[in-house]
Amino acid sequence: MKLLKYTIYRLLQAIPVLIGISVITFLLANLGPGDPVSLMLQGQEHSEELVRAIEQRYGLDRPLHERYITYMSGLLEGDLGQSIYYQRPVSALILDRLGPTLLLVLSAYAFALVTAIPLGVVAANRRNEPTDHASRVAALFGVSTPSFWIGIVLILIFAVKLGWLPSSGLYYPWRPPSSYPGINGHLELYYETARHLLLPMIALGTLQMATIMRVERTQMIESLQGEYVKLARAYGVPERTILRKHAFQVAQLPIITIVGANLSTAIGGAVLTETVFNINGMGQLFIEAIQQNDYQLVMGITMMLGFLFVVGVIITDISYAYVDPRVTYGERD
Amino acid sequence: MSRQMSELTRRRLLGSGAAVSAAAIAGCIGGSESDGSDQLHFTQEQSREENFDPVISNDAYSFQVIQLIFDGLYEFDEGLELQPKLATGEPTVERDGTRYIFEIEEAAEFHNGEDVTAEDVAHSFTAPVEEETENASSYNMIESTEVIDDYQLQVDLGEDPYGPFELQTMGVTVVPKSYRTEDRENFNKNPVGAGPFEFSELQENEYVEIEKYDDYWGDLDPNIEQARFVAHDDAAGRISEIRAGNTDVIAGIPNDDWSVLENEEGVTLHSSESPTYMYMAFNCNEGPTTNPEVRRAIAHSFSMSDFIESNGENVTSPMYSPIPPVVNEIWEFPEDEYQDMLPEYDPDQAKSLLDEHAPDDFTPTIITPEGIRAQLAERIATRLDEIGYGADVQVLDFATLVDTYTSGNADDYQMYLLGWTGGPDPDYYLYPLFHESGAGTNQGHYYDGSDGFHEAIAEGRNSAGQEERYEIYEPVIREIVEQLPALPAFTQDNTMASRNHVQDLQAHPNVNRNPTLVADYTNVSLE
Amino acid sequence: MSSEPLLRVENLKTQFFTETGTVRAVDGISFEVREGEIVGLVGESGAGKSVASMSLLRLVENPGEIVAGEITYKGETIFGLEEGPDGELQERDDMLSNEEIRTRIRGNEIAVIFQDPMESLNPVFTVGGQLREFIELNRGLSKDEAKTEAIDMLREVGIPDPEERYEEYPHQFSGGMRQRVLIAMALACEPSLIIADEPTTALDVTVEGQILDLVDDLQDKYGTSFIWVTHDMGVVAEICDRVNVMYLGEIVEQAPVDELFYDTKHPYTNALLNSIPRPDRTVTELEAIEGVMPEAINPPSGCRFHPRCPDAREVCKRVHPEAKTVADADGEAHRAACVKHDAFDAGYEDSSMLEGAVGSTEREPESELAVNPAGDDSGGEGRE
Amino acid sequence: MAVGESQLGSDTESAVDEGDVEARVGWRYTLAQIKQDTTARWGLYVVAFVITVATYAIVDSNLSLLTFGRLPDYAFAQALPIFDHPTRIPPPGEGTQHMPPYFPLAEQSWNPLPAGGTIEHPLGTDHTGRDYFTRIVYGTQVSVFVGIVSTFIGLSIGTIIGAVAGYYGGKTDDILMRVVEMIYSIPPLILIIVFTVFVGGTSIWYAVIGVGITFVPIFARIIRSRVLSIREMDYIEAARASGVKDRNIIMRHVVPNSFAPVLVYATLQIGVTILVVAGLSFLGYGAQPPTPDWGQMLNISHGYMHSNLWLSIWPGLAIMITIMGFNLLGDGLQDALDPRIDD
Repeated sequence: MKLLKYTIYRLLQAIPVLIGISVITFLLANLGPGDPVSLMLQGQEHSEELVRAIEQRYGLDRPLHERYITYMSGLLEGDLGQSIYYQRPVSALILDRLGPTLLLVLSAYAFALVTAIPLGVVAANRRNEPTDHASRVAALFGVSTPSFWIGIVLILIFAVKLGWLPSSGLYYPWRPPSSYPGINGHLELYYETARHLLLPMIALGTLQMATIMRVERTQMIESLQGEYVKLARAYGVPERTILRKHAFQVAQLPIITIVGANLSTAIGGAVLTETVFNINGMGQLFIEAIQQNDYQLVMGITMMLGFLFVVGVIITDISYAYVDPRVTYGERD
Repeated sequence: MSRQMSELTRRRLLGSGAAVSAAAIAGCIGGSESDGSDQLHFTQEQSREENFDPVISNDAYSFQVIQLIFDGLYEFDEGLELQPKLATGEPTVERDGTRYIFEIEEAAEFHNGEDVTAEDVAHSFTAPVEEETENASSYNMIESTEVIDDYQLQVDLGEDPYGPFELQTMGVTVVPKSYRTEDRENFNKNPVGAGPFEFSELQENEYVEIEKYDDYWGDLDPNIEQARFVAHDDAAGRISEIRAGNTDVIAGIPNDDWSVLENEEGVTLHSSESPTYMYMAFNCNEGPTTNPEVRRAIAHSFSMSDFIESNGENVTSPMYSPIPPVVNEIWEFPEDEYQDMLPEYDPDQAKSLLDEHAPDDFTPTIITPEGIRAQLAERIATRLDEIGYGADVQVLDFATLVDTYTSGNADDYQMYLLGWTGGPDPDYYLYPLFHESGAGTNQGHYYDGSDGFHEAIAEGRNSAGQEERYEIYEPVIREIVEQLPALPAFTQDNTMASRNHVQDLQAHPNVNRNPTLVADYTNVSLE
Repeated sequence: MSSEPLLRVENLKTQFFTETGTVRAVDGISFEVREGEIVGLVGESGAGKSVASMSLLRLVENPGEIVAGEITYKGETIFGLEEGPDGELQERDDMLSNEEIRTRIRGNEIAVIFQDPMESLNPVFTVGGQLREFIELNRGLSKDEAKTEAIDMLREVGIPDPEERYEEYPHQFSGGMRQRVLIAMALACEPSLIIADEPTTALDVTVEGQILDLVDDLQDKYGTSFIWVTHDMGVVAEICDRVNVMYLGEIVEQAPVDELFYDTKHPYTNALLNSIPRPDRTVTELEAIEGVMPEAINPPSGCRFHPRCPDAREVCKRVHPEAKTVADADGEAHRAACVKHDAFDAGYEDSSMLEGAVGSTEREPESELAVNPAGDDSGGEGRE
Repeated sequence: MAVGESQLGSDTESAVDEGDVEARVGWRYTLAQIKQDTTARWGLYVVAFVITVATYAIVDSNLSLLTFGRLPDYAFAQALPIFDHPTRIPPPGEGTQHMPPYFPLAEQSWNPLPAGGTIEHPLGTDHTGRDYFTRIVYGTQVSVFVGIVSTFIGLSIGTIIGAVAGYYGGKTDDILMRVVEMIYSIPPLILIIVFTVFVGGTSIWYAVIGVGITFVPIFARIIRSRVLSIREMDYIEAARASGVKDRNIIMRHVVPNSFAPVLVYATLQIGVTILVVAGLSFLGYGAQPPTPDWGQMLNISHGYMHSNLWLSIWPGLAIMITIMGFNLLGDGLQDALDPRIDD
């Protein structure tokens, strides 16, 4: 109950932020020089009347604030407008493309967490030993290397040279297996999904992994120096338990914050990863929308990504509150 | 059927210069070589707009699917000439080329079991105009149609004949009228045609699947049971896919990757010249380039043939007039003469011409999309630089380029590099790109021409008979080559690469007809 | 003494090997703890009290190391070295292994109460859970038994509604309450010796009083021995039976508590005593100890206290005094390490007075900011 | 608390006192710390090297930074003197008298598949025959410039917002921090692309500003939290009581006191900026050709990844090393300035 109340409270708090995002994107999209109508009509003879007619159809002839109000009232009904380029509702387009992006981002995070946390713990525990140095160097490479470049190199090695993994695309595990040729049953589908996901996941997850690893290591070092660890040692708790339980749990708190805060970096990175791996997600949709000057779609995507970020932050906040008993719902900044 | 080419296919050529990638379709389909499935995986070079109603559709990549599901009244053969398909033979031409009477195959039927009738063909001709689709301009020369009986159709043009009618317009793709008009939206996403394949599944922006239609009315019996179309906008990504064996066929091979694939085991390359026209147009509206001597000087300043050899040898061919060589095979304009007329690489000549006719600090602005044309622009800039001038190359993204190149403003550009693809008729290259009506929309050179230049282009359009039109067009082309409102650059080839287990695949000059899975002259199969 | 003491420490040396040099945090101290008594370990921050007490559990953190000495607890060797065949010092065979120390000594034989009740409890686990874990571990009880025991113990240390509070988290407890939890933790493991490392420093005075009373009562009841580490002479007076005064890693005075207070033998102890407020003196008479305690990494020559000592003479710069018995108090030795006593015979009387800042009334304003690498209290900081 | 205790009992917190922090802020102290820390020292070397190369590129090309992004590429094709082409190979057909001021593009080198490793072209040439080594070197200029300038933009705006929000508190704080949160909620890459495409157009300047804006929230937050803690300090109270203007208090006392964490973050942020701009250019929205920007070079070389892999490897390595330098330096600074976490 408390949790529900807190969630609602946080969601309400997010409303002004979302409105702000809509204002920012609306202004950016409408103040710019790119004119969606002339782009649409490119290559056709366009009379003034035709331009007018189209402007009218999309409400482009009305003053900015009116258009904004219309847009926002539509938004309240879940209507993000109509994509000019695709001639489809923006919300439908986004729904189509949300899945792959979420799958990609979540798996990248899973990869990052699963690898970074043990590595960070080991590095902290073996501080200044070779293991520690090696993992720190690896983390340094991780935070310094562009994800798309990692992607290119991975494709060349694992897809082109070795032929082990596919170079692009994605299988969607939520589809019936029959929609893919040669796939019999869910197990095979999941296997194929995993094969397709592996390289983009690593490309996107490396930065997160390196970031998390660095934080994990620092936090573990700090946590291992904590008084409560001294106490546990003094009471004969085995080192292993201290590492895995006493020191570990406290050190995870900042990780949760990092995961939340880096979400927007990860979503941005997804744009690049989707491009390199030809994954048909929100990032690709965004690039198309930008290239076609489809401002309705751009706005919709930006709002959606902003919303996703806010939701992600709320989820991390809630998990923070769950893990850290000191946080009382609603009081944390 | 290639009506979509004149207008929006152009988008392909312009757009192909845009950033790393636009839309893309997920799913290289894994392990096709090993799974032994009888499905052909075809990776298209750009995303489809997912319009499969030929009346509406005007992108080449949706049409690559459409052409397999539908039959045309006539269809292009490998030499880009129309051959009867649903028509029984050549049309009867009456009224000085303004009336055509077609006879339709009685055996033909759509996948829903209905017969292909004159009514359907009439609808296919008139619907684009009636419904104001983006293909309307390809059929607006048709004034009326009259269904004589179920299998005879009369098509009346206006007062004037329409030159390209016989070479292009009558290659219309035939749709079932009643089924289509019942629910146009459904038809667009779930089309029914009379072709050798039927539509089986669409995942929008992802893949389209088609299946062999067992009860096809014609003689053709495709070896391919199923085909799936996916798109991958990024060329390097497509090459990765074919090299990794994740797909059976890819289209669109960049020049450098051609050599890579040549050395790749298990991959076969296919290429065909296509009716494309890449050119560098000069601003004849404002600035120094209004002077033909300046234009010639620039043409003298670099060697186009060297450029093609070094940067596009595998996937382009030289051209010497606005008429692509593959089109010229039908028309036989004196290409050799044009080639001689075009300024040769001669830096001294270029320099002296520029010294005489251009301002001292002449540094023209060249606007270009990314890719090989940007490379050409950079080459020209370098060469101009070597003779004491220079050029400001601006590689623009598609949207900006489109906004810029029609302004006619000397501050925006002196030259722009673009391309155009059309059909087997000179009209497609001359009318939109050189007629004054296209100024500010399709072209930005604003070339005035000699007396009668524009009239001739219009007259050529509204004349019937290839010989008569040849006489009209020849001086026009000659003037373009002489005065150089646009310098012909090269023609782009349609290229494909397939894994070796794909047999009998060949590239078609018309991008819409790739892949031709089954035709009189070929039948693709998987081993 | 007549019987073997509970704990005997002889010549214990613990050093920290840092990049800037070796810090002799504990430099040869000896003392013992007998059953049922409370032994004080007193000194300023950085004197080495905490390192010394942690050494008893072999819990010196890196880069610290016990380098010499012998620690015997109930006849077992917690630490001891012997000369190996190659002349190198090596651990004695009868020295308990790390595993033995952990399972047999820590918690169930010697328990610890730390200084900072705020930090000592793990913020993400319930108080009860932590208590139960330690009880389970050290007394071999089942989960349920341990829980019952934990709740009983919470009640014992005066925490109201122990059943409910068992489920609460440390941040829901006040400082005093948390300290009670730590005491409960120590007692619940039923050890023979509890090391209380400045357990009341972080508390305010009234709470401090309550806690001291509580410990007094519980000590009577359970008969547990205590090593009480503190810098507060007031606390010492209230609770300790015998006192060891430490200065820069050395024990400078060792005596029963009354003896120490009424017959102080070392100028440093004197200074410590002078710095506590007493009802019989006015505040103006309070004397702070002059100067800053030097760093243990580079201790002064001779008597380590001489730069701050009001009684220092020239000889103090040269002669380093080992603690010697200077008086006898009811059979207990009163030991001190100051050459002014006759037992040293170092020529103190003939030595000239020292010139310089020492003894002047000037105070260095930043004395508290002195960075002290031995990190007596701040061992957890791990500054290197 | 007993007075005696305040004398004797120095607890852990007093060690990290305000005076202490100030002692840790000065440049000399910082440099001394860097010299001691191996990590920081290496970071400093790399950064110094990269900046030297970038400066050299600026000086050498005699180009005003203001024309950024609009430079004809052959200006960048000019090789560094040591690698200059000794003899000019005349184009086929004709030798011209005019000696160009620019690096001549020999016909052989038009081949986009150079073997690389010749004296003239240590890394070969790119798809238009430009010396790749030269372009990598000049790319340093763009990356370092973009990294530093946009971080500076973010830092300046962020400092002002953070300082004002933290100092005044209340509604001002609320509103400013909400705005910051809005910016923060849009993924940076998305925001920058929307900004450059809709507002600016494809020029590196807009990318620089766009990147700067997206980093405002980070700095605003750091500064604000610093200000919140400093605001209550006695000397600030004193300054306020004696009638010093708010602006002066913020600029003279509050902001300088936030130096340490901001310096660390700014250094690390330069690395992030370079990463973001590389991504932006890779997508085609950052530096435009022919500007030799590493991300933009990767965009182009991506098309040649099958025919010439090395074209993709070099810019990637350059990006990696540069960012690594800033990261090492930032880490080192953190060690030096923040005593809490030490490695």
